[in-house]
Amino acid sequence: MNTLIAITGLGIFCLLFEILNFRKGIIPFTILGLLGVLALNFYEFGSTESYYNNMITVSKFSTSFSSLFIILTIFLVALSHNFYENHPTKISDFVAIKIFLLAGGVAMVSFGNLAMFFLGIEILSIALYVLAASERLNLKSNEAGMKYFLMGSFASGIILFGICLIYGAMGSFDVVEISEYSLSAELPIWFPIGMVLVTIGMLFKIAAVPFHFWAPDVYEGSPALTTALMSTLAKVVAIATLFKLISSLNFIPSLENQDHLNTFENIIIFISIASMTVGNIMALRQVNVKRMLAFSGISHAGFMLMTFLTAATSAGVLLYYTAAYALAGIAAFSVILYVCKNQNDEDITNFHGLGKTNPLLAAILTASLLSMAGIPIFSGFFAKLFLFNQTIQAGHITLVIVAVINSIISVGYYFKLILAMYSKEPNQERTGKPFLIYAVAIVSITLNIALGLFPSLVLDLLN
Amino acid sequence: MNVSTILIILLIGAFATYFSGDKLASKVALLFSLAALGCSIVLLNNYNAGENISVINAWITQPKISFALNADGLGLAMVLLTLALTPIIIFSSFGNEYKNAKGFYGLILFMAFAMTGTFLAADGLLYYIFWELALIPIYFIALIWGNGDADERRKAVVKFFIYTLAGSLFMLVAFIYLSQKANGSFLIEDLYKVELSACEQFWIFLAFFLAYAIKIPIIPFHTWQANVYQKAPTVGTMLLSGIMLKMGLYSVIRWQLPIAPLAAKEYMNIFIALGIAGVIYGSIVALRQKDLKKLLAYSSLAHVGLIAAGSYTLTLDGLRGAVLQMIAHGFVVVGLFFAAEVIFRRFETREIAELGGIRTQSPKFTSMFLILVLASVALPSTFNFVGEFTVLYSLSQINIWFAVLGGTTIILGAYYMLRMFQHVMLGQTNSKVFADVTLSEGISFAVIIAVLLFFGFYPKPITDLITPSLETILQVINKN
Amino acid sequence: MEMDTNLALLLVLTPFLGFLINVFFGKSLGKTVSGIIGTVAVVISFIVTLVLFDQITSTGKAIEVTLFDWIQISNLKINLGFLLDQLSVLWLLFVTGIGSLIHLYSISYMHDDENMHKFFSYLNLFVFFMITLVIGSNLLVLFIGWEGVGLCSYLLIGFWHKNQDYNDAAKKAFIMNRIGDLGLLIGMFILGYTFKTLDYTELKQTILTIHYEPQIAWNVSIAALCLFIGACGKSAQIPLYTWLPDAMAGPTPVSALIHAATMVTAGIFMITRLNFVFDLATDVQTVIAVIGAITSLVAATIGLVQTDIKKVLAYSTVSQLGLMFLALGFGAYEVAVFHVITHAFFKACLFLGSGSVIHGLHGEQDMRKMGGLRKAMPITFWTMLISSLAISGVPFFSGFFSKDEILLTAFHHSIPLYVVGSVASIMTAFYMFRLMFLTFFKEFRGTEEQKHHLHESGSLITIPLIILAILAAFGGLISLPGHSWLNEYLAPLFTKVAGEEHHLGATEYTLMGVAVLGGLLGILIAYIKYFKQDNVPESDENITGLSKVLYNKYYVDEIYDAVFVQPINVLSKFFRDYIETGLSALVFGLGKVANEIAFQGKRLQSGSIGLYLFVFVLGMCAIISYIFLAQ
Amino acid sequence: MDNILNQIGIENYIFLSVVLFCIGIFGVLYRRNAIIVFMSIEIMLNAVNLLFVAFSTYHQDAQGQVFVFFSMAVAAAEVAVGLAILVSIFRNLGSISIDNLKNLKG
Repeated sequence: MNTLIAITGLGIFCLLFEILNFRKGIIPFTILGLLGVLALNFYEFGSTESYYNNMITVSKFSTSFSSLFIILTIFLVALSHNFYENHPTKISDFVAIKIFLLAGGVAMVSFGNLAMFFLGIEILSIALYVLAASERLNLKSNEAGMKYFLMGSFASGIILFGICLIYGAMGSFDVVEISEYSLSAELPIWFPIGMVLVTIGMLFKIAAVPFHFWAPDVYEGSPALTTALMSTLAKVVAIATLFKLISSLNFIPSLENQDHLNTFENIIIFISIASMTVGNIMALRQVNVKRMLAFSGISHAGFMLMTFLTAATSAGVLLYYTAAYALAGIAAFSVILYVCKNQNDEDITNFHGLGKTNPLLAAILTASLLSMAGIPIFSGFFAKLFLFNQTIQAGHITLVIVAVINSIISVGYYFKLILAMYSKEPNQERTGKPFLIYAVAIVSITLNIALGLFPSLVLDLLN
Repeated sequence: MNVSTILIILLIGAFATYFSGDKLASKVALLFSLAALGCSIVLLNNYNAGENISVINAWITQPKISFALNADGLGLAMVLLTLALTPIIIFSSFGNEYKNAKGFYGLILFMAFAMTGTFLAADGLLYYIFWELALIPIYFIALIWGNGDADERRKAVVKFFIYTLAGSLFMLVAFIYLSQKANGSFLIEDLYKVELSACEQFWIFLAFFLAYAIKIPIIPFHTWQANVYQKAPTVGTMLLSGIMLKMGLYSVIRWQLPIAPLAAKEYMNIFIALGIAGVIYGSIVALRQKDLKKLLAYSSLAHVGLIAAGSYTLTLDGLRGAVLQMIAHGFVVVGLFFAAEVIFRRFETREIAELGGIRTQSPKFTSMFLILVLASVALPSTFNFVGEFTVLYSLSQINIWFAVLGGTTIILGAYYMLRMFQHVMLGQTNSKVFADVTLSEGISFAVIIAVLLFFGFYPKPITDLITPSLETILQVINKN
Repeated sequence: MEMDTNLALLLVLTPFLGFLINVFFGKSLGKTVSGIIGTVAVVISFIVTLVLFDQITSTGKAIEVTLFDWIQISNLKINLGFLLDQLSVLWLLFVTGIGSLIHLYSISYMHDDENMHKFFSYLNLFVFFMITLVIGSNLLVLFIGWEGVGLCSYLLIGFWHKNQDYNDAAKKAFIMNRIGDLGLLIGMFILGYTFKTLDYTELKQTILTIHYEPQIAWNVSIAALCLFIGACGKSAQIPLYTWLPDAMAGPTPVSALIHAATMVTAGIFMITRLNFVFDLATDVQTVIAVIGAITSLVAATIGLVQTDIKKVLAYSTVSQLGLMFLALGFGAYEVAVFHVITHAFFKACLFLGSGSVIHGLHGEQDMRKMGGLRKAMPITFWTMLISSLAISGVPFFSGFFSKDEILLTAFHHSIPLYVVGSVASIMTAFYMFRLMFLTFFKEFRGTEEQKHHLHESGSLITIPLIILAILAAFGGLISLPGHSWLNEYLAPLFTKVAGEEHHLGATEYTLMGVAVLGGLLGILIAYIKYFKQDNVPESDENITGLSKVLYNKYYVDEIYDAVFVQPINVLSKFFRDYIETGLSALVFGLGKVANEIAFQGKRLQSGSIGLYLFVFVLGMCAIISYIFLAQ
Repeated sequence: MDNILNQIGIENYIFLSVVLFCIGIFGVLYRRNAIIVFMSIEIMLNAVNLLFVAFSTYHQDAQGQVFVFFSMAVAAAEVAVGLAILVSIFRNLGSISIDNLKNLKG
């Protein structure tokens, strides 16, 4: 709870700084502030209490996920320093928006009441609309913003309708109450319908097939930093929230009473298979790196969905997977930001010969790609391992085999980038070694590998 | 002191090499590889003295994954092979100039690290991790320092990587499935204990087989081999053919057979037949190769086919012969590829048609090359004969026709190797000048040849080293 | 015991030492020195052999030496050891003995060759392996030697390695031997898992004591057959004989030592060594006899028309070996051994003689360009004449006794084979004297320039000739009909009563007479054809009819090439160009398919919001209807 | 109050709002003018609001009505952002038809 308040406060401070004309200090201050918030969050860890008659409930789940969000935001803020250095007037707004977005995210994972949940989503989404369209004069950015906005608000409508039906069925927005009712014998049909609608809305947010179409376009159009934010923070928030929603509202058990469970499980299985397959195959032919990562993100969403099949036990796995994925993503994007700083697009040709000009960055990007591809010692591998382990325990071996085949396909496009970096001649000289970018890249990939070496650290948080 | 020391030395060595800069890199690498070799020999003594040099530490609690390195005779033999070949390989590369040498030699040591780990790992997942790790350095070595047309190379290397990865991922699934059965443990002894139904065993055996058949390679999964061997720098080819193939063969003995014995027994004949088909097919394809390295690639396809057939016999002789042959083949193939490299250094070509008439110019090189050729066709009194004889003998016990068909390697092998030798070395004096071997080249050859001849007459040390562990594995196989 | 070990090691290692010295220091030592070193090395082992021979004859006990375990196989242990008994020592005697002579001969013969030190190192290596082959205490040690001599013959046939034809000949020899070796290996395997040992003495024990099920008997026959295939490879029997004539590409001393006197007899040695095995496989023995007879006849017929002096000798060698196998086939091992020895004497002498001739003519080998050398090189002439008489079976020369023994044995077992053998030996007499007349009588048919240089070879060449000629003349004494020293000496080797002594009765004498007459007949024909009418064989193009077929060796090489070699090459090309590319295309194909799908998918991602939302709604409806309406 | 509900029956409210919602959806799907698409979305949201109110009366519970305020506020904010984006698009493109937004594809 305090975390949430602190974050919001921080956001307001950012705006104030602008007014006080104290731009220089914004980034360092925010980073420090966020570190403070992180500490606060750790302090809250383990305590499970609820505030404002259950508007917000703090639990292990929420705190651990929020700390992940905060860490990601720290990285993103750090990156924004030299991303916005061309138009410094906006920097406070963008940083502030990111902070508020974080607030929305934290609200989403720690909601105790569907109203809070809805508000969280909206805060997040609106912030994202703004960020997506933030390059006013760039048509691509506008188009991205527009697309995201239209489809996003459409999805919000669906979610809202779902919430409404749930309310209608239960007569309450309170998660605890709903979960209690939901176990009672006969439920109005509206409840499951509502749940399904909300789920669909969230599936849109995490860009799962067939609700994924917006992702590639928006990722490609929006400014690189925003893309980074979407593909790491936003995605993680959405998947975590959906997970919490489904598990905390006892949705699956409630369906069980009306023997709809298998059908719902089948839906999840189908969607996850579809997402990973479509994502991976579509990524094969992409030349724009951001677009490629968008599709890879879709496929990862498919992987993450596999945790829903064992919702009771797999919170830790989900946390681990998201952390691994997001950290790799941050590392990758920091390199992309560096490479494509002054390019008008993120075409793969920009990466030619990076291995010769900036061996370190090339190594980091390679590492993050290997992590996403699930090659050992990078945490991506362990994430997949634990995921498969869980899923096989639940007895979905065919799903795992499909997933395996998919991760083979994925190697195909991840290595396209690696090949470009190492086996092509550099077509431009790259100057300057922006400290923050290097720092972020190194730290995030180090964290990634550290997670790989000591998985238990994260894995056992939620068990 | 336990086996993890070797790994630490190699890992440190990899980084030290990288940071020592291009000038020193090769020397440092050689130094560390020798250090590792020395360390392993010391450990071998301790092991023979009955000291326990294995390691087991808990690593991940849920699922139970432990950092377990088990050094038994078999593992140590393979480790020794690796660590004996690595210095030779590094030393043999002194004749070449590599750009960005620090990365090159660093990767070599890292690969040695990974492969050593694979041979030592006693935990399914640790083993898998090392297995995959070994793939990355060779990928970059072949990609960056390889030769030939860049696009061709890219295609070949990526195919190789994805292909092998594809195989091993199914192995991963199999491991996870097994660990479920072994209530969450990946430790090898727990996996050995798992009771599986015939059907489960069949699928798990198949999953393993896919991984190993691609790595070894057994036909028809060998298509990556020849191209990668040709495109990779000779050092990479040596690492691949000398050691990495052996990872697959070793794994068959260590993991596949004991874990799925019923399936192994049930389908024995099929897999032996596959191996032998590889022998004949490889030999025949080798006959008409234009490129020296490709020819050697196919020859090694034939040899490993025989080794694989030997290990699938599930007899002590078969396994023992397979291991002996692995070691022998490791040395001889490294020697042969080095010979190819020596020729390439002087003539800038590996096209057999463009060679010939070298013998008159360089008697020393010719003699060494000839000895290696003869070793590879398993002339008695070379190490390879010991291995090949044992394997063929074990095959003859399963079914005499296996021995007859597998034995054709004696004839076909002689055919293509001598044909190659004739066209590469003999004939009218070559117009181009061929300087005889330099000292450093000579040393590499001499070491390899010495090993081959010594163990050719006195294989007892190795046999005594590996036999006990092979017997224990056989007990596991025949437990039910 | 210790003493024996040292002796054995000395025996084996001296030639090896000579080899090493010549390999590493030969060039610097200079030709003569390296030659002397090579020769001395062999002479030493010859002396050692004499010592051992004396020991054996006095004690009559075999000497067994075990060095160490070599290969461990679960149910049979193979150690590196030596067995010095009557047979091996006897073999050693002529291997090292003739070996020394030929080394001596080579010092002069090879003196003009730049790589003389290599030549001697190879020769020494050969002797080393040959000794190993002979004194090995089990089949696998024999196999070391067996393949080792093969290797040396490869090296020596291809000694003049600039000429790819010679290299081809060498390769051919090695590979054909390898085919035999595979047979030998398989034979070993079968023996191994039937009797759990490969050691001669143990094997003999087991076989004599073991109780026979049909299975074992069957195994033994198969094993015997496989071993015989091995023997065919080494001893150039049908169908694996074609490498021997080509092997004449090597320097003449090599032909004399390896391809006449010693290596090619390894097959006979092995079979004699394992007589107890072959005695159990009577049907295989029949096969051996038949093959031997056919080989001797075929080779002899080919020999009739050859014009290259060494080729003639080569085919005569093949045919003589055939006769030996004929004897082996009848289980008359001692007879075969006897012929091996005498044959070693006179054939070595003949080869060396021809070598001397070729030397005198600066490398001319075609008999049509020779003639009248009698005056120019008398010693060569006389020695070769003696040997020819010996090989033609003229009474009281060594060949007479040994060949006669064989024919007698054949007569006692099967008349047809006896006839074949006799015909072969008549032909032998004919072509040998054809060779003599063409080479040494009438006028010289070579160039003036050659005629000018004609001269007798140096003493280093003639001395060995003389010695060998003497042996060729009187070698027969070791096994005279009636009381044969050889048979008594070899008796302990054989399980059954050493070849039933032919009590010399009327039949025997008539047979002898027939044989002698046959020999003389052959000589007579040659005399009429090439002395009285002094025909000279036509030049290659206008050879016609049967003789053309013979001249081209029944086109066997061509047939083999068409039936075995070409198909394999075609297959190889096919695999390389189609199967390989096909397989890799298959693998790449998967990737291509995925790419194609991706390409289609990109079309779907058209960028129109309407479409996206449409799919969105569609998906939503699908899900809802699936969950709630599908019931 | 409740007798009205009783007379009409909650189902009818639900049907009504579902119908409205679908109208909204179809509007979003078929209209090409961005402004009208916005309006259709608004229709969807308001349909939901209607239903909220109906439910809250049905349950005799104020939460629903409170929620409506939330959603209205949010919707307003959303539309504000949307219009802003639309304006900048109009500046760059000179049209507000969403059919022109097809540069990002593939």
